[in-house]
Amino acid sequence: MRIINHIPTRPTAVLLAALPFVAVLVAYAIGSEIRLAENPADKLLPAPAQIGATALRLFTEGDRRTGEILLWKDTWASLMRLLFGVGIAATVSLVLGMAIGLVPYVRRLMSGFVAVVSMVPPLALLPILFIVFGLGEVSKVVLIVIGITPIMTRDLAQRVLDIPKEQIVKAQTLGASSWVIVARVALPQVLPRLIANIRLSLGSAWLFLIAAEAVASDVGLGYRIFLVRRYLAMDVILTYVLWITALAFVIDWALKTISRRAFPWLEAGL
Amino acid sequence: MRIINHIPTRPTAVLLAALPFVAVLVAYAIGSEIRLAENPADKLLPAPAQIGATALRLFTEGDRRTGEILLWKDTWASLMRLLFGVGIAATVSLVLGMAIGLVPYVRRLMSGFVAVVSMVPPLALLPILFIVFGLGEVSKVVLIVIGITPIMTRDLAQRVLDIPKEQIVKAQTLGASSWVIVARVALPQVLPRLIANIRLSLGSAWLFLIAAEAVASDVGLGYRIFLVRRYLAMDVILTYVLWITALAFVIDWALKTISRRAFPWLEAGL
Amino acid sequence: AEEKTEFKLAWSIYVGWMPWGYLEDSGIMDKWAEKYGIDVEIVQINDYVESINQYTAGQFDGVSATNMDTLSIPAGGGIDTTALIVGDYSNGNDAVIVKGDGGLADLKGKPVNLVELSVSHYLLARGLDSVGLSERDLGGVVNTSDADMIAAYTTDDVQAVVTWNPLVSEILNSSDDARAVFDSSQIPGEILDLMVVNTQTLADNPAFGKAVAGAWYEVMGLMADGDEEVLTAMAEASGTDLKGYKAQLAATEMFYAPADAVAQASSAELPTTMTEVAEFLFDKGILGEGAPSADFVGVAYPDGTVTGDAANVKFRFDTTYMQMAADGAL
Amino acid sequence: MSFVSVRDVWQAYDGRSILERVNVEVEEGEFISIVGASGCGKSTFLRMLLAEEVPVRGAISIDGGAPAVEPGRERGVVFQRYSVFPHMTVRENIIAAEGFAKPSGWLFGSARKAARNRADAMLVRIGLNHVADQYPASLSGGMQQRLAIGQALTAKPRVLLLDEPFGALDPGTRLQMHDFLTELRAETGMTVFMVTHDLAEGFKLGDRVLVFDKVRWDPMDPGLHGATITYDFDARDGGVPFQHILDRYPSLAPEPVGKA
Amino acid sequence: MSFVSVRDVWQAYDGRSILERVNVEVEEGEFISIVGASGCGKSTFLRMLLAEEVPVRGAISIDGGAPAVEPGRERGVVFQRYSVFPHMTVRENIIAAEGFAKPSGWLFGSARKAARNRADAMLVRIGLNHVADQYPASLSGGMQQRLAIGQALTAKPRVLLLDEPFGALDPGTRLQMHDFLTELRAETGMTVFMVTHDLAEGFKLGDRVLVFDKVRWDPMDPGLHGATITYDFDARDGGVPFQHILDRYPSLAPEPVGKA
Ligand SMILES: Nc1ncnc2c1ncn2[C@@H]1O[C@H](COP(=O)(O)OP(=O)(O)OP(=O)(O)O)[C@@H](O)[C@H]1O
Ligand SMILES: Nc1ncnc2c1ncn2[C@@H]1O[C@H](COP(=O)(O)OP(=O)(O)OP(=O)(O)O)[C@@H](O)[C@H]1O
Ligand SMILES: [Mg+2]
Ligand SMILES: [Mg+2]
Repeated sequence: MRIINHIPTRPTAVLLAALPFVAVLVAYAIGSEIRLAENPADKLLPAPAQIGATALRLFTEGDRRTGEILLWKDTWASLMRLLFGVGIAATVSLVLGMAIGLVPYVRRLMSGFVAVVSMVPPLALLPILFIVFGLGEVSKVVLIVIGITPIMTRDLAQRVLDIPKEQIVKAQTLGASSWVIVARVALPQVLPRLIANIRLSLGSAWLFLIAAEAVASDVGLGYRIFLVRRYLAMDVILTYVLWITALAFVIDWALKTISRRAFPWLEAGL
Repeated sequence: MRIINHIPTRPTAVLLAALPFVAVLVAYAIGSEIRLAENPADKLLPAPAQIGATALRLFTEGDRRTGEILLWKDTWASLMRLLFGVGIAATVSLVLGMAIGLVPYVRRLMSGFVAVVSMVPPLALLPILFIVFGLGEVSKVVLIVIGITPIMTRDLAQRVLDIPKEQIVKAQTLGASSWVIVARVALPQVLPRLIANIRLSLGSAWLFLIAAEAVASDVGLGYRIFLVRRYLAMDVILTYVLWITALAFVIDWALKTISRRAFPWLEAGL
Repeated sequence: AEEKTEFKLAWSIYVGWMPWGYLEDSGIMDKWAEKYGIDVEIVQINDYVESINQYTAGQFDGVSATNMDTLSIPAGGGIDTTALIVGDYSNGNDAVIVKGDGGLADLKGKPVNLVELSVSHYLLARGLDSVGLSERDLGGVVNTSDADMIAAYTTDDVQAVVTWNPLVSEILNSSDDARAVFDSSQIPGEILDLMVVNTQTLADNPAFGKAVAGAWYEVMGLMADGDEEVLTAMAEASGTDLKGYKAQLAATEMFYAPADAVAQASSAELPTTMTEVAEFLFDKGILGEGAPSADFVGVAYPDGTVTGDAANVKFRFDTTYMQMAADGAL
Repeated sequence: MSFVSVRDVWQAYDGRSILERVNVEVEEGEFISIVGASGCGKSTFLRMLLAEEVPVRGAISIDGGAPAVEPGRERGVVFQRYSVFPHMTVRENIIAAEGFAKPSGWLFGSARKAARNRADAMLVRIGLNHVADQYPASLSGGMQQRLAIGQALTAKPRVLLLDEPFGALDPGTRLQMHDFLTELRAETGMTVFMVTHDLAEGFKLGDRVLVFDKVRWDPMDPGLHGATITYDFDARDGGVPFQHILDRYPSLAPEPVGKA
Repeated sequence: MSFVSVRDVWQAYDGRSILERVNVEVEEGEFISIVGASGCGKSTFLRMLLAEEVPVRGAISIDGGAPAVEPGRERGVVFQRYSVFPHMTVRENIIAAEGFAKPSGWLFGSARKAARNRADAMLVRIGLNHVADQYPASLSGGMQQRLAIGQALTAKPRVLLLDEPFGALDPGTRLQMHDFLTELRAETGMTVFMVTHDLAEGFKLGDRVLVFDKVRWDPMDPGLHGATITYDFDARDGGVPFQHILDRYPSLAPEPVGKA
């Protein structure tokens, strides 16, 4: 029988799905064991038990000086920046994308520019961002916005252009003004794509967030990782990495669920 | 007449397309003028003429010590890293994506794992990467690979799954083995998507490249930007940024063209 | 004993460490290594912290680092480390810079931008001490990457920064209202720039120590003579010109003569400094979870005295090889 | 003065003529079928009737009005596909035909309630009341086209334009749609233009059948000349060719003579 | 022993029965039309004939062989859509039917040349020689289905399975396809199973027409029981119902009696 026709049974499938995670864990445990056997004070690959203890401490114990639990403070700060950055990027790209997709004048004006701008490496522009937006929260949010907006805009504009011409004409024959076509024909059909776009961009958004926090900050997940790197506290770094992964996963899942719930017509079919 | 029905004439269209670029240039020139009027030694926004002079020097004048033109050396080094990183990522994600899409056992084994791994922020893992892969070229390439492979793999696997089941069954009724289905049914249909994926991932790849070069390197576009950032030599930084933008644009355009040429069937239609 | 013939040193860009790059480029290192029948590779790493991390993880046999970072990262991480060469101490290279008028005492309630947990942080703590303040009295410290310090300084949010050269001279030169209110010349000998190597490796391979020391002091000789070609090469490698580099050197107390370095390593103040550094590190939680107290890591000095935990000596000042250079025995 | 008047209309894309010298006069309430070879310009002609495009020469006017420059409520349209809005339920699609004309695009309060009632009545009429809350994608092709027609009629257009409305349906459904359209027309007395590939359909439904074809033909360059209306059959008389072509199309005569 | 023998076949998904006790014997060269309500399991039955799925109970064998576990060259298939490979030209699609069976998936040298000639002959036969170098997307639906059939025949299957092969075509094309299929069958004498929605089509083309329906019906839970073959018409006799049901389906009788 062809390998593509072999289908695992339910229990096998569950086992298979767990396997790579177990393998990574075991590989890590062994690597850690070897290094710790050589140098018990080794910081690079702390024992899983130690990571567990550190994670517990980070999640529950307050800072020595202030009594605040840093991890939650960091999480809150980073999520806020992410929320604003992605929120603004989504809004801007939605407006721009719709305008480019629907209005020929705007299309001529912006589409070439957006295509070029989407190729600029945003990290290299950080110094200019700082000067223009200051060192505070604004510049971090702006870095995220600048980093992800152009690509989202391009994609959304394309999606608007993909709406069948027939629908736009039909709307006009029903007396729809440009604004009504935007609000009632294009927008609802592009929104699911916007969410898909946000899901795609979140990876880059995290990247820019971490980069921005590494440059100038006093709180945030990226800040903490870069700070503790200074004394190679890999137990803290790994806890934070796993935590960020979990957050990213939950956000992705939530967006997927929202999209499914909010746009039932996408799944309608004979 | 509705705004969406106004279509610019050809000359207007060209003018419109140029407008934003001109606007940015003018805005920069004014900003630069103002800052330089205040402080002639200001480095943040060098006069356009100075950027031009710097660019000319960077592109043509050799290093005093070695006689080599650093910009070309940097470009070559960075492009090689990019090429290897993206090349490896493309190969790995193609193989993995096809396996996940076609072989149920592999799908069970890897799809959950890849979904989780694609959420890990790769920048946070930099220290570990450097230790495992050393500080040479390998770790830079690996960062790019780790950064972009999971998302590409997910997308390619989805594309393979999107190939109508009918085609796979039909191939089997023509006597195709699993291998033949891979090579002659799935691969040719996924290749265009692979190129689209590479185009999408190149932005992140540049990001990771610049980040990796900033940590450990002695040549490369990202390294040079990092080096002169300390002195706020914006004329050099801007030249490099524009150069990277141009390179990215050309690569993107080349990939688009290759895709159009290589897959004529994609554009076939009634 | 594990003898080997290939060694790797890591260094990062900083005034006092530029000779390491020159050693590699000029072939002087190869020459000395050949003399002792070994091979030494000197690798530049842009990110200073990363270079120490890599050394700590065992990727390198030695790394250029300050006394403070050596204590916190490799020594704190259980890697027994020896200061093979004491290259210089910062004598004004690190500074607290404020915008406009006002002194150190006026920092009260203001935010300060610096690379947290670095020698800048230590310098700030020492400075605040001197005027009876502590970090708590500030409006907070904001971790700011050294690469972006200059850009950061030009923004309105920033009122004070602590940083090192070339950034210090860059900021002081480019902005009229920038004033250094405290610098490392006021705490001479506390911020030492070292080449530290793995103690075990050094013990097993004395040739390694000899070759590195020999090569280093050959270049020191050239620099002491003001060899313009050498200095220009270093200047360009650090991204500045000869004039700029000389200005930075002026704020650096280079130990061109090995005897001076030996004297610094053997000085009576060193144990006091190291104790203070250890306390600073402990206070910031940098010594890690396993550190029950500030003297958890022992530091050994050339005369055999130890500060901190004598049972856990992980950081040693060893003048053997510098002394050999001083004696012309290499 | 006839209801719809097409006078000496030319259309060209990128310098290539597609339609040439098209003239036709249509009375109110007539059902005009349009047939012709694939690519001859039937849809182009419909797009001009719709005012989606303006002809390069000549003019089209409805009821003596000025030529329109863009589509509006007086011209309804149903295409072969994509004529309904996939993100609205069946009922919302009908209500949209009233709401879209409002500045906000929405109806509120009692206006909405009234529109909803009218929509439900329309749904009964087009036989879709049982699927009022479903999305178009879950309807069959025939139901979607019925919805599209119902939606177009809700806007009460003066002319209804159909571009191969049944081209994607299978034959049984197609016959049902013919009956449906015939009934609707009997009720409303609407002026209809319908493009079709199916001659039989054209004759069955239409009062007149217009045939588009090229009169001039350059063997060296088949794309050089455009098509025009070459026949105008009276389908009410069982398809006997219309004998008064010159009366109606003075432009085809050597000496053009106007006729209002 | 008949050529294709389906014995007491059951199929269920997620515990819900779709097909129950399906029995049918087919002689070599027969053309079997399969009709039934939408969703009653016609495609499921075809998938089992194809060995794309194995029944939960019972067995299907061809020419007395062991039941197959996966599709292979002895069973050809044409679906309503997606039956040809969009990335290959028309000619390559035909050649693929020979090349795919090779270990590498490709034919080389003289074997390729020979296959190319045979492919061109097949293209003439299915009337697609003039578009040999085009991609399927640029063909009309009918041409695509002809290509799909030609491709399936090139592999010389023992049984040809068609799942609503003409479902997406318009009526004129459909009639042409009927003639095409009838001709091809006369030439090859192939055993064919064809699922169709169109009763007339089933009777026109088939030697026998199998009707799938539910015999048991639970009003509380319409999805509880599966369908089976409820009628087996002999379409050669002009559609007179086949009278010997019990002879052929012993499982429907109170006392099962085998018949080879
Ligand atoms: N916007 C356009 N730009 C350039 N050429 C066009 C455009 N629209 C249509 N054409 C060309 O005009 C000709 C007529 O097109 P049209 O769609 O009107 O034909 P049709 O009679 O409706 O054909 P079919 O029966 O296939 O629908 C075609 O050759 C087509 O390629
Ligand atoms: N793989 C599957 N898993 C679960 N249910 C299935 C699967 N395949 C088919 N079904 C269900 O089995 C039933 C029969 O499906 P099948 O496609 O065989 O019907 P059909 O007679 O071909 O219908 P149609 O005329 O619409 O093509 C349907 O209710 C369908 O939802
Ligand atoms: Mg048309
Ligand atoms: Mg079916």
